[in-house]
Amino acid sequence: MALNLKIALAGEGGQGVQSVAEILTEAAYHAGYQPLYIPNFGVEQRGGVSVAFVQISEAPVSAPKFTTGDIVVALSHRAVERARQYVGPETLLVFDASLADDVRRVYGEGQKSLAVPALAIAKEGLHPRVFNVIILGVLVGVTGFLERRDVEQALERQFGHKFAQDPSLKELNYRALERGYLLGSERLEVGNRI
Amino acid sequence: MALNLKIALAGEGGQGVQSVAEILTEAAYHAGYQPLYIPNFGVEQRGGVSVAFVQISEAPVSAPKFTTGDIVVALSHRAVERARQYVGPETLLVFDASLADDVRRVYGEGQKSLAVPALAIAKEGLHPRVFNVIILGVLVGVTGFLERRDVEQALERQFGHKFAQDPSLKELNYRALERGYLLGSERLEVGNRI
Amino acid sequence: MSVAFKPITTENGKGIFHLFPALCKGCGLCIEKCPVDTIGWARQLGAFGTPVVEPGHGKPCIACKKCQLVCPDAAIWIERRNGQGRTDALTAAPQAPGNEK
Amino acid sequence: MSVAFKPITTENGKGIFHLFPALCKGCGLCIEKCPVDTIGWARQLGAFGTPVVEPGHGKPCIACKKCQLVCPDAAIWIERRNGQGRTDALTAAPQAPGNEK
Amino acid sequence: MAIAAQPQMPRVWRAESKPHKFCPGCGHGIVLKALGEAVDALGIQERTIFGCDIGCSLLSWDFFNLDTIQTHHGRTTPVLVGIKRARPELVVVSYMGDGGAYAIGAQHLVSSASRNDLVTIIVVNNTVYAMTGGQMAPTTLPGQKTETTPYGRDVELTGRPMLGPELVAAIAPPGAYVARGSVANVVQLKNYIQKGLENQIQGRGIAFIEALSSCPTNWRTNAAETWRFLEKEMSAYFPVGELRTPEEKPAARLREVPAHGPKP
Amino acid sequence: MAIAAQPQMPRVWRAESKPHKFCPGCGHGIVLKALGEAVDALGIQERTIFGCDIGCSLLSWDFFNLDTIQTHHGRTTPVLVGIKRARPELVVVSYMGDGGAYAIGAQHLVSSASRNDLVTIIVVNNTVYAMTGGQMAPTTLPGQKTETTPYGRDVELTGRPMLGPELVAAIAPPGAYVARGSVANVVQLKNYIQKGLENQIQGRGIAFIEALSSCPTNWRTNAAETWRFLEKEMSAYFPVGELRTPEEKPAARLREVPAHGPKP
Amino acid sequence: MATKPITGEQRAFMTGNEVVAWAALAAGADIMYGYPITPQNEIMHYWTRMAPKYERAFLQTEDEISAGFTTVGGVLAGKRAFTATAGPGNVLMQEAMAMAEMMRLPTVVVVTQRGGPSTATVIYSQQELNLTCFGGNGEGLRIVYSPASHDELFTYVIKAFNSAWKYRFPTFVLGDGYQSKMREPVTLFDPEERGINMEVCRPMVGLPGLPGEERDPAHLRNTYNLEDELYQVLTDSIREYEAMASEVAEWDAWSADEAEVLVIAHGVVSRAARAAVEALRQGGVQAGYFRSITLRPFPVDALRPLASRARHLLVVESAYGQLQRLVQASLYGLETPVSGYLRPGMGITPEEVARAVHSLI
Amino acid sequence: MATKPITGEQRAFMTGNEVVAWAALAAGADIMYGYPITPQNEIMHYWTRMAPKYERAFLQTEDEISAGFTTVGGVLAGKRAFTATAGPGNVLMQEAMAMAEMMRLPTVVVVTQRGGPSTATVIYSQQELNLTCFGGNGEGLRIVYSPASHDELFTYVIKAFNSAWKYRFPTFVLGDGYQSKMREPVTLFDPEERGINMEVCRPMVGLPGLPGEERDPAHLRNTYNLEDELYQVLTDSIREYEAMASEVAEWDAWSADEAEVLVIAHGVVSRAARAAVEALRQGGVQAGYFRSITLRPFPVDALRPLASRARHLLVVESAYGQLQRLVQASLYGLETPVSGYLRPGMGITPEEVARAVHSLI
Ligand SMILES: Cc1ncc(C[n+]2csc(CCOP(=O)(O)OP(=O)(O)O)c2C)c(N)n1
Ligand SMILES: Cc1ncc(C[n+]2csc(CCOP(=O)(O)OP(=O)(O)O)c2C)c(N)n1
Ligand code: SF4
Ligand code: SF4
Ligand code: SF4
Ligand code: SF4
Repeated sequence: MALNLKIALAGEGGQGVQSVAEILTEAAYHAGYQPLYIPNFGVEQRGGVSVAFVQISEAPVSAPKFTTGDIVVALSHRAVERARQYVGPETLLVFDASLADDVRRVYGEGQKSLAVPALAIAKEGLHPRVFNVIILGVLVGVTGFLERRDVEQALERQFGHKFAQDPSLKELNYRALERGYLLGSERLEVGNRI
Repeated sequence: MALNLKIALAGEGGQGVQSVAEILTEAAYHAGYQPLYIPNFGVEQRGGVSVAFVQISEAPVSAPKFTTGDIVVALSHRAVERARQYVGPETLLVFDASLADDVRRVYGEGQKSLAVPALAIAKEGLHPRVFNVIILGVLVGVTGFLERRDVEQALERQFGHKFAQDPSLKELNYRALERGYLLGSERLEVGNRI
Repeated sequence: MSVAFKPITTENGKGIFHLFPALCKGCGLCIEKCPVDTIGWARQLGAFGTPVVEPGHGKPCIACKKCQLVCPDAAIWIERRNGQGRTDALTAAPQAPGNEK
Repeated sequence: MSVAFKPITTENGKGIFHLFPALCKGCGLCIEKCPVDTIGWARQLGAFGTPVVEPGHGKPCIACKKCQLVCPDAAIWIERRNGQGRTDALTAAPQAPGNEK
Repeated sequence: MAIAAQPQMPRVWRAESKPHKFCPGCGHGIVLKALGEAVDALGIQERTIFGCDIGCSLLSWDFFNLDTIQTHHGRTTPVLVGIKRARPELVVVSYMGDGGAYAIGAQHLVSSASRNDLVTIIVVNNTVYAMTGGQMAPTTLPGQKTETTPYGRDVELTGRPMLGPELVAAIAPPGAYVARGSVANVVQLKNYIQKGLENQIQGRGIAFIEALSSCPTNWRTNAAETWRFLEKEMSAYFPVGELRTPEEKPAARLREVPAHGPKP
Repeated sequence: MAIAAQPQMPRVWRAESKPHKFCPGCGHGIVLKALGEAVDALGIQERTIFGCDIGCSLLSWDFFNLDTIQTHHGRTTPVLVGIKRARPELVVVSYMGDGGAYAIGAQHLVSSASRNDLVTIIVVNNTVYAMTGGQMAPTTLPGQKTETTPYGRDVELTGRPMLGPELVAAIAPPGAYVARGSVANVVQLKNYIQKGLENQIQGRGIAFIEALSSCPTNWRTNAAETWRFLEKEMSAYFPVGELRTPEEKPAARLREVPAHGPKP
Repeated sequence: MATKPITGEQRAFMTGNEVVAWAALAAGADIMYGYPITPQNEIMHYWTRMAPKYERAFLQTEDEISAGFTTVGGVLAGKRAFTATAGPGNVLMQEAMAMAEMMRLPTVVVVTQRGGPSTATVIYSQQELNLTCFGGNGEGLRIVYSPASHDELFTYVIKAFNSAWKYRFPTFVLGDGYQSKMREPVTLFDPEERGINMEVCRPMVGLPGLPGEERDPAHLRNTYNLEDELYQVLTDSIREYEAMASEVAEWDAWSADEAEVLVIAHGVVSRAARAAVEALRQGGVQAGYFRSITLRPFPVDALRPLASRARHLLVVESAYGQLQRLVQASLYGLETPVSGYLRPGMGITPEEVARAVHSLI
Repeated sequence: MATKPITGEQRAFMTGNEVVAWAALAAGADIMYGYPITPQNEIMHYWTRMAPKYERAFLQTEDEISAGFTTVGGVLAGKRAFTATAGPGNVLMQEAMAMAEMMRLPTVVVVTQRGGPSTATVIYSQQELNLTCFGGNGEGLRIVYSPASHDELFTYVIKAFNSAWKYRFPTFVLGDGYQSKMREPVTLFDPEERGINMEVCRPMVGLPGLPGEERDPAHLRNTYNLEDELYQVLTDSIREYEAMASEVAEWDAWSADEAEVLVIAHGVVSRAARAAVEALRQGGVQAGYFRSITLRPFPVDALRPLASRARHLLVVESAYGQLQRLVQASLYGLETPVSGYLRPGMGITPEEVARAVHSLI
């Protein structure tokens, strides 16, 4: 079956889930796919949970939002709850390892899931700012339909001007991506490698 | 057949056709009929021809305007033209005698009509202000369904406060009504005397 | 001007009083503004079937043109009888060159 | 008040600095307004998952309450350590009797 | 055929549509005479667009030999601003009553003033909603009886007459021209309007002219009472004169602030 | 259980809805603190109706222990005027942003001012349309970059910042209270708001208070830049202070004209 | 409240605008908010003359937007408040009516239709049907009465207040310029004496008790953050709307069963339709007449069986198919052919209707 | 005009709002007038960034009323002018659009529907169908395109300018918040290179020549004194509207003949409908798909035969029956039963549509 991937990402305003979605779909677009990405938006976004809906397919995507994701990413306490509605029996739930208790409470034990110690890695090994790039890497790894190069180019398009100013930033991002990718590719199962 | 009278009155702004319609329908209402009166109105009335649509019936009247009048009254050059659309083969056209040429030009010779020298009478015998009351009298006379008393009472209701201030005014109006009535009742033919 | 209006022309005092009955609506604004009270009601009927105005009721016209100025309908044109041309500006404002086109 | 907020209470200089992390959004407005620069970032995360503030960074607190005044979220309450009660008006405005209801 | 004496209408008046549609004694005719003279004086007939509001001003839709748009109640200024922004070479005149200007269209007036739109706005202040039959307008005088203040305008309940030019003068940037004239002084009124047109032509800013005007129909006045009400009652409340001219020094608060601010 | 120290919120604040929904560093929170204190001080909680506009002010719909109506963009003042006319014993507060007040709702502001409606209007001036993501507002400073002035506000094309209190002061009848405060001076702002509420309670007339306020989100400023923009840039353009107090002598042009006029 | 404006039954000969003012007085309306527009002006004229005598209030607003939103304020405050407008004013009024629809506010608006679109004419039309029934960015959760005579104008203005306050949907009386300006006989009455109980008007704000302590504060929302929240609110409103629909729907029919041509009309045009049908019947033509008194909710249950048994349907209206669209949408599934006699902005006489019927048979 | 904004075909991955801005640039739009509202804001943001580079103009107005009337001014001046709005802004925009309808002005408005009524949500809906097609006090003499993808958004924004200037009816592109905010691949192109000729925009005022001497002045009316005058004007407009209807109407259908269930949708929802129908077909269900690209004029001639041969019709929309009403009114006379899957303000997925279809068979 052709690739037809549905990913919902949920997090707090500052956690950068929309950037992850944007870079991921950008990369997929340049790799020849038909991605569709839509953020949630509302009058009270400032304080609310931010959700990104991503679909990547070989044919044009139909509806912009979906009921159940193939992958759902939850990056905060509130996001774990908010994302509940997009999680079905087949969904792979990706979450920050620090949220394990929340996940257990909300989803019980049976949920197919992947705990990623992204916060910890970001804080310790890297930098809190690239927390979301680790998640991006995880998604690239888990889905396996993109080359890392596609994603690096997308990162470049997005942050090129910043990288130019501060080359260490580039290196930091690439490392974060790599870390996430390795974590994710261990669980390659959702997408179909092309 | 029950009374079902359609009268259109057309004149210049200052000629008082709306007052005629108002007093006539007021009188008819108090005499137990079901009158309906509607003025034309528009954004450019100031300079335009003023038209009053009057219907008097024993049962409630249906549509507020009508296509063809039983009686059409035209009191100025422009009114003679403007009233054309309401005049059918059966219509009695009432007009001020001074407009005879206009009427002939617009309606030809065949139109059933009644020329009333109201302007002349008003100017000479009475007063220009009661020109329209003469016309009112003519209509009462021609239609024959109202007692003069009904109309006098309606006049009283309309102008009572003015009559009180200046009793000669009352007398003037009554005389005008009488003069018109006499002119009209000679041509009693349209309404049905009750 | 492709439309022509017929004046009633009356010489009075210092003025030639042109009144265009097809324009005069009989509002009487001019009567009130005439400093010499020369304007009054005429027998002739105007645009709305009401009497128009005419000079010759009070003192003779001094050709001040106040009536012409205030008439909302441009129904009055006052010419001076002193022989000056007919092209006085309506509102006595200086003519600008642009007007000549 | 049926809702209770847990404070982080720090005694510093002349003030007892109560900070309510559930209210603090980490905007930093208070930091800029502190005349003695005592306020700085803490490790604790607040309402929006960003660091809250704490005293003790610059000179000791003089209990001027400027930080309390400007905090848009009522996340700071400064008590004076001189033993005066806990009921100081927020904005140092005189209390009106109507408030006692 | 000898040409007889002809009415001395401004050239830009359209003789074919005269007598115009306004009532006997209506001040609109005088304001439009002043406007016509001003257009003649500036020689801008070919590039002037006239927009009339809904209100008695709508009756001027075929008044001039000018391209004319009869717009919508209160919306004449936006329509003309839309034209001006699209074709700055045109001269646009927005003509309306006080209801259109100060009530339903007040947001447009305020915004055009603060934007300093290049438009010449002429407001005919006759203290009533005339076209609709004489209701209270924003400009109705205290105590004045109208169809919706049948016992006289009660200032406690309905406030005071709106001061349009004062409002515009308070907020318009430097370069604005703001004046109040009256049909009782046609020469002055024409000068104000002409200055207002020049202000636009020279790109200096908004021009706003209020004209105190008569409405004998809704005032129910004869000629003498009409003049008295206009010259005594109205002028007492609404002072005639120029409120802002483009030459003046801009007020302190309107000065240019250096072009910075938060980064985008 | 010992009661720990609790936040010193105004009594009328609703603790259950805190932290409120405004962004970190948003001036709305400070203005609403000043308002809360003023309501507390006057003891009018039971009879105060709070109406918030659409704009970031809408986020205050559950802010207070006050009967509150989240209205429609620009229409808060009419809604509250409607309430006040129906039930004069209530105290009504109309709370909105500068876009709601000076752009889409300007006709209501102008009209309530000239009618001297008994309403207390608080306008949060943050120089942008904040809720919609930072477009130019009527109050955007010259040169300021916004989403619709990406190259900086060009005064030639878009005019100067709207001066709201100056506008209201120019036309409001005697009895009006008009002031401009700032979140940089909360005590003063609270006093202005309190006076504004008193003005309504005492039936003297309209009360209009503009509050200079911060929007770090759309300004994209950190705390230091936020204060600088507010206290330096904005205050330079928008002078803080009282513009009209009810005690002052009415201006000559606003004097009572004897209650006559044309007959009805 | 001061003395009653009407006691007993009072026959009168007056204009429709005067009837509306009297009806609002009789209904105990507390306050009118309004902005001048022809042909509704005289409603305000009469109201401002009479209101002070009966301790009612009036506010002239700066535009119809404000008239709508001040009316919203009046009903929020718990007062029987109303406004009146027409044409372009009705267009502007939709902004506030959308809010009333969203927040379930019992506003009452009298519309006196005039020619459209835009300024068009000040005279008459039935072109505001769609606007009044479905205006705004909502789903038409409104009650719309279309009276046909002065007697009905009086009755339905009173009823409008009651339906509004009972069901909490914005309610309209859809008149027209003819009805506004024409004089005809009417019987005015005091609703109580006729056994009509006026619904109690409960305030939505300014309730007794200290909010947050003695009671919950009223926190009335007009906007939601999530699609799902809005959907829930709308679903509840729609359910309540549909539940009350059959209770509220009203119609009138005459010799409508098995009609060769069933003439369908509303408002003042229905008078011509009825007169035409009567005349046709006298002339032996099997014509029938159906009239929708409520346009929202549309009396589909009453019309459907009649329409299904008719040979032809003829929709007659002074608009270009606005009623016809409603009829066709409501009767979808029937095969009875429909024609329209559509005269946007023009009055319609019985003779015209009769001719149109004849052309179908 | 300065350099062309687009040469050749350009593939891109962007939001719908950005697509609209590019489309307007590509179409040679001269000026945009606008007032901020979510979800259309970014159209203005992109336009204000790009316009100066291509010598186009922008005016931010004080409200949507002004945005509508300045757009009217722009087209009167002979410029390809447009605006964009949504929800409550669309409600206010109707005042100017009624004038455009009355005076036959080629305004172009991009609508990005959000939840209604009133402020409701800033997100998404299809609840502005009736408002956009029939808003104001007129007769819906408008052209309304409902695109479903970014490619179509681009195409129909360009087409909207051409239809407006060719037929002189106010023209709308009815998008929605989803289309505005979502990113998907799109191909941008220069219309000329595709053989699309942009209609010439002729000014209605400010023409060359001294008015009254060298030519007649343009005296454009928005109001008439007599019913008959208005009727004449409307009759002419209606005739011209109906004459162009079949030329302008557009639709899309897939496996729609003799469908067991014919799914009818418009806009972004039609994507879910089509996907569902494809899946159903694969699953052996005889489903069909019809989509109205123009909502005004409605492609009734295309739909009617398909609908008559279907066993069931299922209208799917993010509104409470606005499309369904249009469908039923247009198809009156058919007996094919109609159901609605109506979700006001909610997105609709293919799975939901498939379930709804299954529930019918
Ligand atoms: C939206 C709208 N509301 C109301 C009206 C009705 N209306 C027509 S003219 C007018 C008042 C005009 O008054 P003003 O602007 O002062 O002009 P005047 O007639 O006094 O010259 C009104 C309210 C309308 N045409 N459109
Ligand atoms: C009729 C209408 N037009 C536009 C909008 C979109 N809108 C919502 S908030 C807003 C601007 C708010 O700016 P402002 O009033 O200054 O308040 P702020 O958000 O800055 O506090 C706009 C334009 C709307 N909701 N309704
Ligand atoms: S001012 Fe003009 S219109 Fe009026 S009476 Fe005098 S001449 Fe006639
Ligand atoms: S001002 Fe308040 S919210 Fe902001 S950082 Fe300080 S304590 Fe926190
Ligand atoms: S009603 Fe008044 S303003 Fe209107 S045309 Fe007549 S006099 Fe002039
Ligand atoms: S966007 Fe600006 S005004 Fe709105 S809540 Fe955030 S900081 Fe406050």
